Parts: sequence; C-alpha cells; structure tokens
Amino acid sequence: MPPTYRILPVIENRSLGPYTYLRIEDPEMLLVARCGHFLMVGFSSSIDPFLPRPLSLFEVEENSFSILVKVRGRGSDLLSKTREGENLKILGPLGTPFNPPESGVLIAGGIGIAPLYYQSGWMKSGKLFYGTKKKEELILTREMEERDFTVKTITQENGGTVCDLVRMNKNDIEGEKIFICGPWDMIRALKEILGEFARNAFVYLERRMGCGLGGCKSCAVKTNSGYKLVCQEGPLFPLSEVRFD
Amino acid sequence: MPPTYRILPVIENRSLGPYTYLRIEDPEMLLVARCGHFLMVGFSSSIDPFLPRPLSLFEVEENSFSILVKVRGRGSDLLSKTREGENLKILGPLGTPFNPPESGVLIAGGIGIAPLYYQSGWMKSGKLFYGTKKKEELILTREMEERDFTVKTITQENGGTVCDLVRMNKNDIEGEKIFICGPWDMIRALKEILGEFARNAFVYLERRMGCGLGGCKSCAVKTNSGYKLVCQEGPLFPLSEVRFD
Amino acid sequence: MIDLSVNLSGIKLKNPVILASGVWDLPYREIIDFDRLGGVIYKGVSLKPKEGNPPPRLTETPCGVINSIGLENEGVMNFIEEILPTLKESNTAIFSNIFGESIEEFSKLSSLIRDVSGIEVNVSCPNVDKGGLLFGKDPNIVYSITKSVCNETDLPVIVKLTPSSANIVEVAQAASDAGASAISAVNTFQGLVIDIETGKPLLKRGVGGVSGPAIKPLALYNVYQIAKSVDIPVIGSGGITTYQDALEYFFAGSSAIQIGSAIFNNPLAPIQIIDNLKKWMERKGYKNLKELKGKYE
Amino acid sequence: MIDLSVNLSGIKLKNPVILASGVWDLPYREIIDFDRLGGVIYKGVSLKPKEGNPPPRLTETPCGVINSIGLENEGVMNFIEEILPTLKESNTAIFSNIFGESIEEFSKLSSLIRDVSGIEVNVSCPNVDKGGLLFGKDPNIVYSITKSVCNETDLPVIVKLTPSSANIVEVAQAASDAGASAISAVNTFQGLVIDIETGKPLLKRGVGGVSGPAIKPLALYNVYQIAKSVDIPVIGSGGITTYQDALEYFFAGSSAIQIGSAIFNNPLAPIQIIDNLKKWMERKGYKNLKELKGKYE
Ligand SMILES: Cc1cc2nc3c(=O)[nH]c(=O)nc-3n(C[C@H](O)[C@H](O)[C@H](O)COP(=O)(O)OP(=O)(O)OC[C@H]3O[C@@H](n4cnc5c(N)ncnc54)[C@H](O)[C@@H]3O)c2cc1C
Ligand SMILES: Cc1cc2nc3c(=O)[nH]c(=O)nc-3n(C[C@H](O)[C@H](O)[C@H](O)COP(=O)(O)OP(=O)(O)OC[C@H]3O[C@@H](n4cnc5c(N)ncnc54)[C@H](O)[C@@H]3O)c2cc1C
Ligand SMILES: Cc1cc2nc3c(=O)[nH]c(=O)nc-3n(C[C@H](O)[C@H](O)[C@H](O)COP(=O)(O)O)c2cc1C
Ligand SMILES: Cc1cc2nc3c(=O)[nH]c(=O)nc-3n(C[C@H](O)[C@H](O)[C@H](O)COP(=O)(O)O)c2cc1C
Ligand code: FES
Ligand code: FES
Repeated sequence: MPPTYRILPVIENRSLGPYTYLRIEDPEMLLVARCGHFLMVGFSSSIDPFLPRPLSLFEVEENSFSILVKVRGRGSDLLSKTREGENLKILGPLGTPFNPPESGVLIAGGIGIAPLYYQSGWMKSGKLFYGTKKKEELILTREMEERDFTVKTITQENGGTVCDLVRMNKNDIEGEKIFICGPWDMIRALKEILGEFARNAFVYLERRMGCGLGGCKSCAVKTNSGYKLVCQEGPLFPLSEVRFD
Repeated sequence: MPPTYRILPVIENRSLGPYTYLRIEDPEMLLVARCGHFLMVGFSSSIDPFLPRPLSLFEVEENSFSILVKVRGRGSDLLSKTREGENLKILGPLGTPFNPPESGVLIAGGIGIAPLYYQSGWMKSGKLFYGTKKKEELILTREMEERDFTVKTITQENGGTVCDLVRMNKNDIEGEKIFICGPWDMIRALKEILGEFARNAFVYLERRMGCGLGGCKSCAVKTNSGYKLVCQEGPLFPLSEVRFD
Repeated sequence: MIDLSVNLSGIKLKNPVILASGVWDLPYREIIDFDRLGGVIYKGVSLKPKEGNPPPRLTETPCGVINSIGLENEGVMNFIEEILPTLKESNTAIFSNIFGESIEEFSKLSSLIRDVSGIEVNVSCPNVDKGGLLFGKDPNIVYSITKSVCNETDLPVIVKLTPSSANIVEVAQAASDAGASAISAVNTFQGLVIDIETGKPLLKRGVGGVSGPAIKPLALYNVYQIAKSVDIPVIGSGGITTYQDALEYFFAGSSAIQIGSAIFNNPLAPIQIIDNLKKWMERKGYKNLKELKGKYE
Repeated sequence: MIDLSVNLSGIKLKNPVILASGVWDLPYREIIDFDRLGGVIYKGVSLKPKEGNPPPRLTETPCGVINSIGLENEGVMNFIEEILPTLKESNTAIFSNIFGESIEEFSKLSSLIRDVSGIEVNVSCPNVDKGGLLFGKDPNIVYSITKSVCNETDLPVIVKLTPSSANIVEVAQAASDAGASAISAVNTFQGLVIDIETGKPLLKRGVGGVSGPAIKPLALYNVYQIAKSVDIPVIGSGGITTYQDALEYFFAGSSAIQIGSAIFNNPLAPIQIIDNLKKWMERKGYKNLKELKGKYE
C-alpha cells in the first residue's frame, strides 16, 4: 500500500521517561503500517522549521498511532510541545518494511528503543539489550518483559554502555538474528564487538532527510555497494553492508 | 517613562464581535500607559513571522492590559489563535502619547474603534461616529454610552459609510476636537467632508513597522513638513498636516 | 471556466505548475497526482552514473534548506530506458534535466534524449567541481553550450540559470541568442552552514545550494530582471510554496513556475497551488493567465 | 573569566557584538544597555539631509525583511553636533557609517568626522539611485573611495560590501589594498516583493534589500570566502539572531559581528548573544575568542 500525506490531529501528549509520547488520531495507519516503517512529521502551516522530521512508528492501534520523541534540537522540541488538538503533517508510512523473525536479539541505545519496541510487537519473544546514559532513560522494560523478552539493561551512570553489556553476554547472541538501533558510534563499536555474529545483524540507520520518499537523494549512507538511501532502502540495513569510513 | 521589552503571557483570549480580544498579564502597564500609546507584539521564539505587529492599547487594568485584533494577514491570524498561557513579546508602550480633551468627537471605521475606545477612557464624555461594513462588526456601543458618549452608527449593509454619517451630522461637530481612526481612504474622504473643521481633527495613522522605536525609519508618512515617523511622532497626527498625494 | 494553459514558445502545458528538477523521483507519483501537473522535470542526468557527494547532503536553514547532493543519478541511459517509459504513464509534460562537465557531454546528452517535451540544461548546480555554475556564470560558455545543444536536438531547449552570475540578464540573453526556447530562473543560491560542534562546514564541500521560501524575494528579483530584458519566456523557480507566491512570479513576468523544495514541506503544494490559483482567478474575474499577465503567451 | 575582547587592526572592542547601521537610533538606548555592547554603528549619514524613499519602506519576507528606506538621515552635521555627543554618554565604541554619491562626497564626509572609533564606508546600499551598491560592485571604484577616505582621516576605515558584486573577494581585496582596516560583510541582498492586490512591486523603487535569518547561509558564505582571502579582519553581518549564528560567523572567519534586523524581532538579541556566547565558551573551556578562531586577532 502506498504512503499517504495527511493532516492529522494530536490526541495525546504525555511524558514517557525523558521522552515525549505523542498519539495521533488516524483510522488508517493500522491497515498499512508494517515493521520497519517510519513517518515524516511536519508542522502544519509552518515554513520555519521548513522540513518535516523522520520518526519511527512506536505503536499502532485501531484508530491512532504514536511516536516517541527525544528532544534534540528545534524540531523535536517543537514536537514535544504540540498540544492536543493541534495538527501535524504526516507523510507515511515510509521506508522498506521487513518481516522480523519470531524471535531474536534487539540492541537499543537510548531513544533507539522506539523502533525496536515497535518491532517487538511483531515478534513472539526475544532478548533485549538496552543501554542509556541515566537510569531515568530506561523505559518500557516491563512492557518488553510482558512481550516475552528477556531484558538486560545498563546505564553509563552505573556499569557502562550497551556495548559492554553485549560483550558480557555474547553467548546469548549466538545464532540469533540481531537488530540494532542507537547512535552511530555505538553501531560502529558493536560491529567490532559482534565479530562474526555481525553477519546476522541489522541496523536501523538515521540520516538527515528532505523528502523521506526517495526524491531528494539527501539521506545517502555509504554501503559496500555504493550509496543507498535510508528513506527508500532502509531504514534497516544489514550491518555488514554499512561502511564506517 | 521609557518603554520596556518583556515576554508576557496571554491570560485571556475571547471573541469580541468579529475581533479577538487578548488580555495579557502585566503588573506594570498601568503605571506607564497613556492615551495614544501602542505596542509592538511579537511571537515568542519565532523567526517567521519575523516582525512584531503594531497594536493599540485597548484596555489597561491593574495587572493586565488587552489588545483587540482584527485578522488581516498571517500575523494577526496567529495572534488570534494565541492560547492562554502562551507568551508574547511585548515592546512598549510606544509612540507619543497625548492628553485628550475632556470631551470631543471620535470617528471610527471598523477596527479603528480599538484606540478610540481606549482614548474614550481618558475622556469624560463625547460623541462617537462609528461605521462598519456589517452589523456584527459594531461593537462596544453600549460601553461607549456608559462612558457618556452619544453613539451614532452606520453600516454599509444598511445606510452607508461613516463618512456619510459625518456628512449628515456636521452640526454635531462644530467647535469640537475630532479624533479619527480607520482606513486610509476613509481618512482622505473625511478630510474633504470635514472642510474647515478638519483644522480641529487628529488622525491615528497606520504604517508597516519594523522596530516601533524610531530606529529603522520604515514607518514614514508624508506631511506638510516632510516625512514623519508614525512610531515616533505618531500614531496621532493633525489631519491638516497629513499629505494624501 | 478558467483556462490555466500556457504555451512556452511552442511547449504547451495544461497549467503553469511544473515540478522542479532534483527534488522528486518516481515514488512521488503515489502522493502527487502527476496528471494534474503542467509538467515535471526529472532530476539532472549525466552521461555516466554519478554517485553524488558524501553525506550529510542536506540540512535546514531559516525558512529553507541547503543541499549538496552532487547530482547523484544513474545516468542518461537509465533515464531513457527505465524512467521515461514509467513517467510516460502520466498525462503531463515531461522534461529532462541534463548536466555535463563539458560542451561535448551536453551535446552527447541532448543527442540521446528524445520523446520529452523539452530539455532543461542545467548550467547552474553549485554542488559539483566541474561544470555547474562555473559554466552558468559565463555568458560565453552558456552561449556555446546552448548552441551545441540546440544543434543536436529538435526539442525545445530550456536553460536553467544560476543567481551567482555577475549579470544574469546577460547570461539569459546569451542563452536566448543561442536558440533557447525558455529560461528557468533560478537554481539554488550558494550558501554555507557551519556545524558549531566541530567548527567546520556541515556539508563536506563547504558550499551548498540554498532553496525554499528564504530565497523567494531574491529569486523573484532575478526573474523580474530577466523577464524585462529577454524575449523568450521565463520559468520562475525559487521558494514558491503558495498560490500567492506563484502570483508574485507571474506578475514579475514568469510564464510558468517550478515547485522545488516546497514538496518537502508539503507534498501537495503543487496541486494546492493549481487549485487556489483557479479559485483566485475566479474570484477576481480572470479567465486565463494571459489576461493576468499580458506580457508573455 | 572569559575574555570576549577583540582587536580589529587596532580598533579595540570589549566584545565582538556590534549594533549594525540603519536599524536603530537613539531611543534604542532605553531598551538595550549600550554599555554592554562591543560597539554601535550609527545609521548612514550623507553630507546633506536626505528625506528617504516614499513609503511603504519595509515589509516582511520569509524569515526576514526587505527594506527600501533610501538612507533617510539628517546629514553629517546633525550627526556630529546632536547625535555623537549623546552617544558618547555610553561606554561603547561608536562608529559612523557614511554614504556619498561621489568620491568627493565620501572624502568630504570623512574629513568632517572625528572622535569615533572608526568610519564605516557604505558602498553597498541597494536603495538609492546613485552610489550605493553601484559603487560597491566595482573593485576599482571601491579602491578609489577607500583610498580617498583613508587620505582624509586617521581613523580606522571599515568598508561595507554588497553581496551583489560579481566577485566580492576581489572587492574586499581592493578595499584592503587601498588601506581599509576592516571589511564589513555583507549589506542586504537585492530582492523583490510583489503586492498581488495591485500586481506591482510593493516597494516603490521595485528592488529592496533583504536582511534577516533568511540570508544567513548566503551572507556567511560571502564572509567565509573573504576571510580566507584577505588579511584584514572581517566583521560579519547577515541574519544573526542567536549566539549559535554568531559562532557560525566566527568559525567562518569573522572577527566581530553586526546585529541588524534581529533587534526588530527581539531587541535584546545583542545582549543575549553576548551572555550566551560567554556561557558557551565557559562550557567548552575556551578563555577568549582567539582560542576559538585562531585566525585573526
Ligand atoms: C528513519 C528515522 C527514524 C527516526 N526515529 C526517531 C524516533 O522514533 N524518535 C526520535 O526521537 N528520533 C528519531 N529519529 C531522529 C530524529 O529524526 C531526529 O532526532 C530529529 O530529526 C532531530 O530534529 P531536531 O530539529 O530536533 O534537531 P536538529 O536541530 O535538526 O539537529 C539536532 C541534532 O540532531 C541531529 N539530527 C538532525 N536530524 C537528524 C536525523 N534525521 N537523523 C539523525 N540525526 C539528526 C543533528 O545532527 C544535530 O546534532 C529518527 C531518524 C530517522 C532517520
Ligand atoms: C500604531 C498602530 C496601531 C494599530 N492598532 C491595531 C489594533 O489595535 N488592532 C488591529 O487589529 N490592528 C491594529 N493595527 C494594524 C495592524 O498592525 C495590522 O493589521 C497588522 O500588522 C497586520 O499584520 P498581518 O500579519 O495580519 O497582515 P500582513 O499579512 O502583514 O498584511 C495584511 C494586510 O495588512 C496590511 N498591513 C500590514 N501591516 C500593516 C500595518 N502595520 N499597518 C497597516 N496595515 C498593515 C497589509 O498592507 C496587507 O494589506 C495598528 C497599526 C498601527 C501602525
Ligand atoms: C535536493 C535538491 C536537489 C536538486 N537537484 C537539482 C538538479 O538535479 N538539477 C537542477 O537543475 N536543479 C536541482 N535543484 C534545484 C531545484 O530544481 C530548484 O531550482 C531550486 O531548489 C529552487 O527552487 P525551490 O526554492 O522551489 O526549491 C535541486 C534542489 C534541491 C533542493
Ligand atoms: C531598515 C534597514 C536599514 C538599513 N540601513 C543601513 C544603512 O543606513 N547603512 C548601512 O550600511 N546598512 C544599512 N542596513 C544594513 C544593515 O546594517 C545590515 O548590514 C543588514 O541588514 C544585514 O544584517 P541583518 O541580517 O542582521 O539585518 C540597513 C538594514 C535595514 C534592515
Ligand atoms: S530523504 Fe529524500 S531521498 Fe531520502
Ligand atoms: S517602525 Fe522603525 S522607525 Fe518607525
């Protein structure tokens, strides 16, 4: 099903840990959304900020969907302040969706939990390795357990990074499909740490985007077979394909 | 007292006829505001729209003041949608205030009622000639009567323009000081109609403004003694001084 | 009935709203009804595929965007064999935008392309090391390129100009003298964004091209000057997001307009501009764009 | 302790934030604490008073403004007798901005002005029929004007450039060769706004000068190019509204910055930029601007 562009109202804005959870009314998303999809979310009747922001689907329900926003700059700050009843411009769902395995390993750094949480809803069970800077940032661990995921967490305040966590638990990963979402440096480090398991790993990539629709060629990422567009062939890529040079 | 620049919260937004009445919390305005003053009202944390909008003081109370906004373009539209609790950037009070006579004639066209209503609060009694396009646009007539003003109204739907009204009631005007606020064409026409009485007339002028503070020289209006700045020497000018060529 | 059709030196469009080069690709057909558009200009193609510039390639600026895509494309043969047939499914005028690093490459490209409504010659890209606006700044080079393209093809030739030239009117005149059917004005403005975390330019090449509403008054001034001075029609481009912007361009002398970055902000902008233009003309009692402008047909 | 002071070829400023010419006048002292500013540049003065252009003189553009003030001013004698003594009450560097319609007028103006920290030579105004950017586009004329101004005065001479020149680096070089102490870059960009109700340009002269955030990436690119190529310091100007913008200008090579239109949007912008710059440097462990930039002193 092709993506659509619509103006949709925010119907809930609340905090989830340090992030903003925005629920948007939409009777149609449930029909089309699949694992791996993201949206371009724009500010209605604004030409400044000019660009919409790419955000992962977080939850999709009967008549609404939600996104989880970490405040990073001006755009995400504005999003976090959206009030109920305000409209957003929604283009999506976008990207190339995929069928996740019934079970597998998810590795999340910080806000990287957002697409992985959505992905977990398409799986039967699995393991989650999850690291954040601070304790308050660890969210959804109970919900993940309820989804039959074994959850291992770590914080930089107390113990180290998710890379340390993975290093300490490499046995748990053997033979499993691995899905990673987090900052670039974490991904790069994980590639090292995973070693031969990296062949089974997939990574959600982030890039600054213009259109989200394969139009502007701005979201290029270097792979073994040249530049690829995150918005079109991604956001999920095999970790072994991604070039870090 | 010099003007100040402050970020102040909107505490009331309601309709008044076709206009938006915005009340803004401010414990200080009452100490400094005088008849003839206006404000530059800007959008907090916005660089688009970039410029603040000039708006007359409408009411000034103990801990707040209000403005009356007619939606004309993007800026006034945004202002009309400001919600309670939202902040505005307020620079003012600006312009050269004046001491109105105890009694006199006010001539308002449309939203021109805003500064004249404020002025009436500084007077003991007087006469108001007031014209609008439609009946719904006639506001505050009862309040003006309570302030001991004789109110004569006209609408274009029904009777004609305020110029017609003045023409029909020229006797009432003789010997009185006259204060006019309304569109440029109305002012020009009134100058003709008032004839020799124009010598006693003053007019609130409008110009696109950059700074409101005599800095940018953008609000020039042609007078018999060259260009004058509306934000600095106005907004009130002797009608006989204003050039219409 | 409002008639929005335009005739640009023989190029007939059902309306003056054209999707600009480089901001869209085939997937946009799922969002924008191409059948409603006056035309679409495909992204710049070169003889051989080009991989484009290293990321980041684009970021936001106040009321606009800056890009350094570097003309990533899969080459002219891919355009001819894969893209064009698909685009042909839509009932709209299709234009090809070509980019060469030498006059020879421009000739070769134009000899290969057929079966489109016109060729837009891109001598105005700020994001490449060879050709691009280095060509477009020089009236003599623009003359030569235009001439050689016109020699190779019977298709209408549109020359797309850069605002970076010292005297854009002279360049437009050169293109016109060399046989161009129309001028596109303008491509992006050269700009710079610094990443304050690193103290270095955010885009790897330093300079990028700025587009979007921010540049509208600047681009419009270029269009106005060109339209006053040359006889061939001008297709206005730069920061158009609403029908009011479109009207400014018509009054300034453009015969048609291109919508570029606006589709990032609002993919339906082109369609809304067409609809709102119609409504405005109805309200004002205009029947066609000729009445509105008078200046060009 | 953060030291924000800068030394522009001998002009000492307590910090790099200067109020730009033409956007402020004396009443602003009631809102902005001038004692906190690095400097202030008074609006352009000419030999005789000028009444300026007919209204409207200014309107909004996306993320910016366009103006056609036309250098309304009360003449240099008024500046010397009325304005300067009042400005002197503030503890900040005062600069005079001068505008002439001929080389002789520029010389005359500079021979009259004393007792300021420097003279900014405006050869870049888009809103006058004589002089202005017509002078500023031509490196030879800029050389001659700068030279004759430097001959008339011992004060530091700053030449303010227009982005409309074909090659701004060449013009900057000419000013430097002729003895300028610093370059201000850039003045407003030529732009056009059409009033769609009338179909005519909103500003009576058609063209106006665009300023504000919209032009920031464009102006910054000019500054970057100049700073790379000339030895005298560059004072950056164009769309600065925040300390982040200021940092972009420093990293691009400016030694000081001017705040213009920003004060319409937020009169406290200059003060906030100073405060936030300090905080940022503290956070990052910088002690002074030299460490930050290295390039100029
Ligand atoms: C496919 C995809 C899915 C995403 N899903 C989510 C999500 O579910 N929740 C969430 O909070 N964030 C998500 N992001 C990241 C989000 O898009 C950025 O945080 C956001 O665009 C930043 O905008 P801003 O205006 O707040 O920041 P800006 O002011 O634009 O930039 C602030 C910082 O963020 C970086 N940045 C800007 N844009 C991006 C971008 N597109 N990707 C990565 N870094 C960027 C800049 O380099 C800068 O350091 C996703 C990104 C992609 C590409
Ligand atoms: C001293 C003064 C006091 C004013 N008091 C009030 C008031 O109390 N209530 C009120 O509703 N309005 C008042 N105005 C007018 C108000 O400033 C404009 O309506 C407003 O700026 C329009 O902004 P906009 O963004 O909505 O319109 P824009 O989109 O900017 O323009 C829409 C239309 O309004 C015209 N316009 C724009 N700016 C001005 C301006 N400054 N003056 C006149 N016309 C303009 C334009 O020419 C255009 O036709 C006052 C103006 C001045 C100068
Ligand atoms: C991401 C991007 C890519 C572009 N690629 C091309 C291109 O390949 N060829 C070309 O002639 N113009 C290209 N342009 C310029 C646009 O076609 C258009 O002329 C310019 O962006 C100004 O219009 P706008 O403000 O409506 O975007 C590109 C612009 C952007 C933003
Ligand atoms: C209303 C207005 C008047 C100006 N007058 C002058 C002037 O008299 N002399 C001058 O050199 N520059 C003048 N300028 C240019 C500014 O000093 C500044 O260089 C330009 O606006 C770009 O900076 P900004 O984007 O911060 O405004 C004026 C600008 C504006 C907006
Ligand atoms: S964001 Fe435009 S191509 Fe990916
Ligand atoms: S608005 Fe700036 S001088 Fe009046």
